[in-house]
Amino acid sequence: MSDQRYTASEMMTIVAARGVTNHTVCFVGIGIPSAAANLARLTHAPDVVLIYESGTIGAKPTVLPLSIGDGELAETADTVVSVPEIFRYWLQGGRVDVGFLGAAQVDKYGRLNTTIIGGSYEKPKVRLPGAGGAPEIATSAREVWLVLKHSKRTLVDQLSFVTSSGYLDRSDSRRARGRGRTTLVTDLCVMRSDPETNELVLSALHPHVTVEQVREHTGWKLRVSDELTISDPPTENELYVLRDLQERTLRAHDGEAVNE
Amino acid sequence: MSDQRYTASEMMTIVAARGVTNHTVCFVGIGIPSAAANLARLTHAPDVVLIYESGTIGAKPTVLPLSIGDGELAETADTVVSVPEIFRYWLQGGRVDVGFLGAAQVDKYGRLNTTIIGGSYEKPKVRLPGAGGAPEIATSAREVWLVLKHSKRTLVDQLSFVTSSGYLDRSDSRRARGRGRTTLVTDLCVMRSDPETNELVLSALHPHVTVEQVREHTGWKLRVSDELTISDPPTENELYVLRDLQERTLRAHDGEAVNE
Amino acid sequence: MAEFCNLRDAVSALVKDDIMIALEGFTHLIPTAAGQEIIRQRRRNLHLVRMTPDIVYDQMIGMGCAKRLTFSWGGNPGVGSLHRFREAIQSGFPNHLAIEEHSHADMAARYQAGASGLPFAILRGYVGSDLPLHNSNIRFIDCPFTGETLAATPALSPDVTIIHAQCADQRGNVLIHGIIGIQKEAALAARHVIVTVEKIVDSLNAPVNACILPHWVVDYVCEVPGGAHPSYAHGYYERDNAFCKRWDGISKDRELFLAWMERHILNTGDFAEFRASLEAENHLDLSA
Amino acid sequence: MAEFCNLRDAVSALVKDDIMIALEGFTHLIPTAAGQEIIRQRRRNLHLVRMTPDIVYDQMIGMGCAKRLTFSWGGNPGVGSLHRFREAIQSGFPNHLAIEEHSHADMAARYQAGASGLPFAILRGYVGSDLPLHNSNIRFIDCPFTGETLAATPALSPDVTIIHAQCADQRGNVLIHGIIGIQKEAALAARHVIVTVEKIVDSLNAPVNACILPHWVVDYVCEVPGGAHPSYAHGYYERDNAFCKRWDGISKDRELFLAWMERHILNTGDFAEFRASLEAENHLDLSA
Repeated sequence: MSDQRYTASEMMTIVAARGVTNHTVCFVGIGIPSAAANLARLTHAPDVVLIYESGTIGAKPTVLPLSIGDGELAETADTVVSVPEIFRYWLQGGRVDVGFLGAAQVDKYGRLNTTIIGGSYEKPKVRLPGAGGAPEIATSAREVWLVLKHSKRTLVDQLSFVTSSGYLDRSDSRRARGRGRTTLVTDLCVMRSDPETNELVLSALHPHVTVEQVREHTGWKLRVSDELTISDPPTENELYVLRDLQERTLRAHDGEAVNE
Repeated sequence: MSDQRYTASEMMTIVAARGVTNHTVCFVGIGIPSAAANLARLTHAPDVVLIYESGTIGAKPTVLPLSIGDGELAETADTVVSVPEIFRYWLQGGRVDVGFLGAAQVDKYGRLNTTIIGGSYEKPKVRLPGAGGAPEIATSAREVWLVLKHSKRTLVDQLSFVTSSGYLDRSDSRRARGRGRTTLVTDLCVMRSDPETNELVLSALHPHVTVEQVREHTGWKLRVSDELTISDPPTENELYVLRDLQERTLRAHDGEAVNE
Repeated sequence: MAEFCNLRDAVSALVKDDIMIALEGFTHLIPTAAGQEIIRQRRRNLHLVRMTPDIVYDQMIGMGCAKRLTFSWGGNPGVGSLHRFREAIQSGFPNHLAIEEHSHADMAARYQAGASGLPFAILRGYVGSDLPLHNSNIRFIDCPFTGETLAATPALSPDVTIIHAQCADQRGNVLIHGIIGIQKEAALAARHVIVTVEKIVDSLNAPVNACILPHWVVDYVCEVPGGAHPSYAHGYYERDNAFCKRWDGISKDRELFLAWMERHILNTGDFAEFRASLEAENHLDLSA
Repeated sequence: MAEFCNLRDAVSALVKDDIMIALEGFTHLIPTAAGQEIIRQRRRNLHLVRMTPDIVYDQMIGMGCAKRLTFSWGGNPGVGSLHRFREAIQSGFPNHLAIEEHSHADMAARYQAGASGLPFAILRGYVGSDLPLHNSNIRFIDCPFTGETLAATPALSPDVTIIHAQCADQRGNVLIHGIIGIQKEAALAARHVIVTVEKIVDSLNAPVNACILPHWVVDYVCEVPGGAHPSYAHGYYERDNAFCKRWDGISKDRELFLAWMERHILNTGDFAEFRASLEAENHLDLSA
């Protein structure tokens, strides 16, 4: 990437933020998803509703939370409900427009692995944290947005384990709710799922990134959209607001580190 | 009844109140059950926990509520939860010792009818309010106490409709929770269910009442306990506290009537 | 997104003939004003849903708004029977009223299932009861772990739910407190939601875990002070027990009922006029 | 009926080897002091249950208290992996740890079923996931009304649940506020309940619809100020993010971990001594 004004990681967060439409309801995972959703809230989508699985509805944190249940989320929320309520009435109830997630591995259908890497389920090489809220976010949110760093280790042909899917591919008789459209934002590009095949298709490159570069870092044989576009670089305002948010966050959490 | 110190209705309420043990958890219906439970709380059972189906837990009303959801109940409760929560976590959760109910009709097993009198379900002669909370109180409370005025129209051989039962008499395979012991308090006597047959057996007469009188006003062939006793007449304190409560209640609710 | 408007416009926008509609409130915060506005707009063939139908449903049934009633306890709390409800079932006046009857625990579970996006709910219910014999919406299901048989009932998802609450803020976030009943679940189970409130305030000043409906699950917020009368609004006014008793007399007689409804509801333009009309009658009664 | 006592006595009365025990808290109000007391009392073969096992479960697992873990997400929030948890699963150190893994929505539903006296819960869960292949406690059931297939999971009913709350009154009524998580359900699902609190107060002064555990569902109330450290207690103290980061280093190495646990937990008598021991170490570090 030759434009030195911003990092690839900033571009990833900013492009993900742009996907957040004002007035939508987002169920937000911690980390980059949370940064992107809050960046959207602080720029073009002031009325986005952020829900964290700790039960905070309408959270408007001034600094990014380190955990899904930071006090900052409760203090700035419109209301705080119990964990069973957030999953039943709000997520499963069909009130979430966008589920905003990260993962250790994703495959070409946007299925997620957050369980193990290598070995068997019983004796894994690396044990990951597990499912959390993702298996049900994948089915109950109208759309899924995934944000993760692009590499052959993260965008893989074969997941070590399918933790979260949402696709009704096991049995025709099961008429449960299926997964909506998926968008994957990485530090190189944007992929959108084909509504027919559910396959993630390269739909937009970040500035100065080539299709070849993306292919090189993708674990599966990548399809490229006929209408491939190039995303706009970050605006001054996007960069300013994101950096300001991240600095505020660092200051707040480092402040505590100094006390320790 | 020859003792003019008290009415039969007062005796009924007082005997029902005596059945309430301190520290037990009572799920209370409106009317005489509520009067009895609160009389117990104001006399020998100060730590009884009263739950009303409106969601009030630990209500300590200073006047008797006219409805299951009077503001007085909320204001004096330890906490007020939602209606689904009261039925799921508190009643069905198995936390209720005694369900305290009234009914239009009761049969010799203590099953209740609050649905119709006469005619068919589709075209009843008299339509009653319906089930309310009783079908599940009958199964989930450890014991059921029924309070109603004694007559052949209320203690019947054949219910017009079985609204609430709780007995696992339909199918052996169903291993759902069954009904606990039943006590029926009327203005003539006390009946307790036989743990073997579930049949209500005359176990105590109010003072000056004869077995014959009870039989005369009971719609089924009445069994009499071998250990039939006679209940103690109301003490001065019981009568004083009950009348005081009822006067306070009348004053409070009449006060509003005057404003209208 | 919540819109603010008057109750007439909200009802006229969402309450159409033939829909399934729940006006919920558990002895507290009963949306009486909204029910009366539906009567004024002469809606017909409604499938009325409510755990505890009381005076306002008696009025709607008696005025012929309902073709069907799903409920668990119908009465005038602290007073006795609902005469219009009884007459509709016993004699089909003013029209045949189909009924679907559940227990409270079941109705609460059905609203929860609706709010939870589930097709059904389970409960330990109806053991030995005749109700399942008359209601095909009460079925039984076996636990896949223990083999126990439990009652199963379908989710309730009204086309419209109307509730009354203490207040809403300028964005339309709604606060309910005191006896909160089934209102949150009834609202979340519905496709559309109208909330009447005592007051629109600058800030709810709500405790962090209060019962709140966020503005984005509400279609219309209408300020209708006193809109729960004769029930009460915790923190605003008490229940009008005397009116509840008077209703017994008014509703017992068909003609008296119809005349009363004509005078106080059909001939008034909104809830404020209804209250004034009642007041005027009371003064006449007192001076007579 | 709630009894007041110190944490040592409460744990010793209720926490026995081989039981199923849940120490719940969802990033907020985590009952760390109670978990450390269990380590001090050298309990073994526990079936640990928690939606979000974090540092205190890492400590319990690393010290060999657990034979089984039922969970939905195991990590050090905001930091990364739990090294003792990982090593137990990956290498069986200090002992083999059987795991039973669900999703958050499922675990929450399991606690709700436990609190509700139901044998199982249903949810729209696990569509297309491999988890049901490895967990016979995730099954599927058909809706008796729509025919839809839904996930079913068995109720969770721990022998003992321990939670940490802000305060209790003189009777033992407990108030939880802020992020209330799954604590109420976990407590109501259990046969026995221990609550550690920041403070015992004269009156809870709780809002009418607050999250309250009445004294009669609680076995023991123990005042343990700071007992949720390094997590936070809304209204009392913030989370110690620096400690959470430090834990990554301490727990990465078996020997370092064991030495740290020996020094700060096994060699201290209670939570106050543990905190003092940590403080002393910090001062040494700072002056070094």
